[in-house]
Amino acid sequence: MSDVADISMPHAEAAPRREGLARGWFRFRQSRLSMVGAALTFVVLFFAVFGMMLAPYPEHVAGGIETGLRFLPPSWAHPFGTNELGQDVLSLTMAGTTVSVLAGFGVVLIGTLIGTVMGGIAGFAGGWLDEILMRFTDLTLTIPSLILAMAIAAALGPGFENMVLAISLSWWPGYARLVRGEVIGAREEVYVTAARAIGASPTRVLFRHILPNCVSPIIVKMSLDMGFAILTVAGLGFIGIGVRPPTPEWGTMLSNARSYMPDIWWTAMAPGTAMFLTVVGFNLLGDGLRDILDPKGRR
Amino acid sequence: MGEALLQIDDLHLTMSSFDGLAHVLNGVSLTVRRGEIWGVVGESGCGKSLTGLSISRLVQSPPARYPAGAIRFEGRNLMSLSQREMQALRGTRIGMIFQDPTTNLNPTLKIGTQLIDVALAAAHHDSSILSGAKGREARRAARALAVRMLEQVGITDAAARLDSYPHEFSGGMRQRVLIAMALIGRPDLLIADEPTTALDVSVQAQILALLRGIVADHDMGVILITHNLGVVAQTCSHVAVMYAGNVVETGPVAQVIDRPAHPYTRALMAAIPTRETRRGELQGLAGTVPDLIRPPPGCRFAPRCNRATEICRGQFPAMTPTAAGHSVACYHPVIEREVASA
Amino acid sequence: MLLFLVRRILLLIPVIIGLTIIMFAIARLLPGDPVGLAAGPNATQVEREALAQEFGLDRPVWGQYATYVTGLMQGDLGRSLLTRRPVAADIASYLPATLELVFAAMAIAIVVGVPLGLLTAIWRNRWPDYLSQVVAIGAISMPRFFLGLLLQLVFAMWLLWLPLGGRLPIVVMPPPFVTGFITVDALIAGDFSTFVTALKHLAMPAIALSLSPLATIMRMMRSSSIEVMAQDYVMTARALGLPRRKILTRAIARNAFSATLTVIGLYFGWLLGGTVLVETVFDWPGLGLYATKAIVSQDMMPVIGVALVIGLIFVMANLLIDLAYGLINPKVRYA
Amino acid sequence: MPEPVLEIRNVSKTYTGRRGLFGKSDPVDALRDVSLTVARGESFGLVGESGSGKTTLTRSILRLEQPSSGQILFHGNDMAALSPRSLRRLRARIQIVFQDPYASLNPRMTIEDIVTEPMLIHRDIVGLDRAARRDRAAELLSLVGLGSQLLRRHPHEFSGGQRQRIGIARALASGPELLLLDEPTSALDVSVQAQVLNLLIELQDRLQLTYFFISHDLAVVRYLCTRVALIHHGRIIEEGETNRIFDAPQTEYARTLISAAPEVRVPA
Repeated sequence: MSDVADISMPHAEAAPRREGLARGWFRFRQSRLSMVGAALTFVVLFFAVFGMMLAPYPEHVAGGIETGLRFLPPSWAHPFGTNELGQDVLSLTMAGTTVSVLAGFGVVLIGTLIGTVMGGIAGFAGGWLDEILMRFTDLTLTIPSLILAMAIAAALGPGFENMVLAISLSWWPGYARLVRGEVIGAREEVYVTAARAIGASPTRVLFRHILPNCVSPIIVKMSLDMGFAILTVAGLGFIGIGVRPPTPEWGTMLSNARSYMPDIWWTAMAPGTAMFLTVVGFNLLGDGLRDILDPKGRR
Repeated sequence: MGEALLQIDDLHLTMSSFDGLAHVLNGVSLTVRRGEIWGVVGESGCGKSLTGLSISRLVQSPPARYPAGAIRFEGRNLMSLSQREMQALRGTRIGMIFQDPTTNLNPTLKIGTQLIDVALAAAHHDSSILSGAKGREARRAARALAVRMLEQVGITDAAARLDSYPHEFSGGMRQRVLIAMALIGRPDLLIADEPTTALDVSVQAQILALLRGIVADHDMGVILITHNLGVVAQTCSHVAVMYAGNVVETGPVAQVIDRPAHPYTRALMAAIPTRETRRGELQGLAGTVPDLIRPPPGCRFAPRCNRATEICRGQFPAMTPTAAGHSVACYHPVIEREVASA
Repeated sequence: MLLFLVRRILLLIPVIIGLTIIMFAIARLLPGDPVGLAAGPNATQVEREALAQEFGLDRPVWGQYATYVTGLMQGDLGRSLLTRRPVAADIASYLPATLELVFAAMAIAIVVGVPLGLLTAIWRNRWPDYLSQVVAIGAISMPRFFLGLLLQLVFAMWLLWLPLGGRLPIVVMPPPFVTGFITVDALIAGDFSTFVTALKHLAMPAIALSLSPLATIMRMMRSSSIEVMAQDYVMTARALGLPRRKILTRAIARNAFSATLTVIGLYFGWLLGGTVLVETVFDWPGLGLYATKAIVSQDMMPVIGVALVIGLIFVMANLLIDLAYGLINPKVRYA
Repeated sequence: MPEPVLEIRNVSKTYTGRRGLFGKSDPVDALRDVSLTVARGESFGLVGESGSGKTTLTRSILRLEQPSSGQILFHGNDMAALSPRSLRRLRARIQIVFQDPYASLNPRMTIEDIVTEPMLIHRDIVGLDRAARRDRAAELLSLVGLGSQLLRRHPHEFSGGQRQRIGIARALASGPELLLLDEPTSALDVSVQAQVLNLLIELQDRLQLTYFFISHDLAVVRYLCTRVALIHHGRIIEEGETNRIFDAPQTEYARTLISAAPEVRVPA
């Protein structure tokens, strides 16, 4: 079947394949879904930065209450109606983007950092250190992550930072396992043996030869995880552990809306849909990135 | 000489890719008769494997397309058959063996199951394979046939080995199982794509001897695809040399290897070190294989050929006979006397 | 095989110890005032101290841990500050509800997801495939609690087809306890109307919970089927004239499913812990709801107990998956 | 006989059975009492089929693995007895070219990075600053028949044959005297193989290199090597002058191996 492999590069000796950014971008653009994901992500990031400023009722975002305007159904003035405090749901939802996106970024970044350090050391060192670190990782994985995050968040007390920290502490094992697997895979690569044969120091081997070749799957996992991190943040808010009012947050908004169902159903629609679209955006983007950066990990 | 078993006529194949349309096969012609073992040789990317897969119509299309050409099997044009009709030919009339014996067997199924599946599928189209047995009877007959086939390819204790999984066999043994699988439906044409490339030399010799014996016993036609001229010399009766999607020289092995007429064939042979080659005197072939998306006009070998002239860069040379059964696609073939003095 | 099982079961011991240490560390080393919350805002200093003493919270952490582990060996998971009941008894009454929900969701996910994944792999790059890919991404991205709310709104509040929440209406007597799964127990008792009622209660939470694993299993099955279709042995099977259906069942379904199995195992554990939100939305009296109430009041013994039980079930589930994997894949052997 | 560069004395390597979760695997004897001597300036060929222990021996010479028993001497010094510092210095003098030209170059590095890395690691020996290293890399590239304008490129832009030349340039960068050639041409097409073999011969003549050439291809070994050893199941079966082994093999294994190898008679 040797020539089948050659189909992709029928001119193996002549003009070796150009696998550059241009080609990746071309493939990314080919996939309409990836483009939708990129567009959605862009919109979400836009609202994360400017949502508070663009909100039609900034005073509501700041915590202002207008009891006279309680539970107004959707109208031109309030496209998604008003809530039990008379606040404009659209404004709160727009402003809520910031907390969700920041928390999502925070969780994924901290999780990646801890996970990469743990997995990198475990995979590179091997032996008993690997054994200890991975046992600990597996142990953390057996604890249901949402309950772990809830317990930590509850113990640390309310607040944005505590919530992000709590979720991150239940988030890193996935990265540790991914990075360890990648490092072990890369460690067996011939070019790593070549570097060792030259006499490269272990640090050089790790930072120059192994880690740079593990970056793609990590980036892909980060973009896929963003959506789930945002969902977890909202989940904590929904249960009532998380950011305290008046800071607008989608999960808390949904939780409040639930108390007035089914008659006042519209207060749930904007935050729920925003959450859904945000996660869809990050997932589509992640899928697209995976297809171009890490075709092996396609599952 | 009997009727042609397989006749490939001017087969063209293109592949679309990111970089453009690659002209992978550029008018391949080949005729195989019963009892002949054709070696198809060439370097990677020359289109030899795609030629083999095209005969079984196993090239995925798209991206592949066949703009022109015919493949006639006992007179029927395979290019016009439906997938269903084609499937009826596979295994029963045309058998195939691939390069890597470790990946070509299903790791989760017993050897016996895999052999029996193929036998039953073949019996579906040609009931004589299991002497017309039906239902449970057919399964039993297929099992017995599987044992006989394994014995024929030299696996001892065949009945017991039917219940083994592929990973319990060595590479050479697995290739024997695959040969048994390819032959269990009694095909008339066997296409073997680099069947020994993944094996050690000593095992390679055994497998090639096995193939030769089987062809003699069954009066089949064989296409042996390889990059190794030594394997061709050892095994084949005829050879077709391919370069960049073209057959450039065909003929009986003795003829072609003793008196290679195409400059590429000669270069290929000169690149292999032999007993007589002195240190530092091996002749490499300068230049690179052409880009099949933008192939050079005329003869595709011309840019690397030291005999090329203006005419070579104009139009592709047609196959011209030089001796009995020996043809070459070259405007300036090397004639016998020159070879002798080279 | 037996040796393998024994070794794997022995490995549970360090898992239990590790789990309790981690949970204990969170419960006792992080700031928080569980006693204050349990005693109420009006409690005096003396009352608080009495409560702390009753629950051993005045002692050093390692001493509390030692007591806990000693109790654990006798099946005692401690007492809840809030309900003042033994945690083990609480968990025993809530666990079946959660398991029933998870099993139902998993069953939906596997029964629908696996064949759908295989079909979309066969239809690759045609419109049914594209459509189901888009739907799958949507299903994975849908917040379970929002979906739950939407389902409630449509089916329970507008259409009035299904009940809003809970396992059974208060007026219906639950069937005699056998498995703890009300649907199963009702069937055992031969009480068909209770079975239907229970099933109606189960439907929405199970669907809300199943959507994301369903989509994941489908995507996994699809991609591993596609991967297997590109294997050399599938090419050989085609080249030797095996009918398409046979190739699918023999080569693809079998090899692709073994990859999907691992995902199913992981998801099972994930679902056990992930029921929290769905249980909250549907007032499903399960472990998640129990844990949530405990967490909000920083009542840590139930939380440790729940984490321990779920962790152990997760490990056991993965052990079963490994065994199943070995049955499908002859190369994995047990010494 | 000229002074020996590399002496392998009674080296054995046993991989102990690994006790994993899924049970225990049997111990494997990868090398059994292997003794070989490679003299300065010669091309020594080691021939074996897959699983014969070729790779383990190479890795042991490079000290990527420790032999279970026996000694490997480089210029008379036992490599196991060297301090980490001296071992690192020694690595500059023994270099390797790998079989797979696609896997042996780090895809994230430029050709310049790849070729200058050995000089950077051994800058205390090589003694070149950044600019000088780049000049030397360009020099090495032209030495192996590639243009120095390719320094900024990445490995994926090159064909198999070109990559193998880059691999050779990297191996030469630290100024080694002994090159381990681990099947350097078996992943290449014959016409490219011929180019690389000729390059190796040219380099040996110019730089007075010693070659330890590992291959399963008898024809290639006979072309390149002056002395040959046959290895089978971790044991040296036969050793001697190339012509002697090919013309009058002493052992049954050598005879089967030589007779099994297909050969093309070049038209005389």
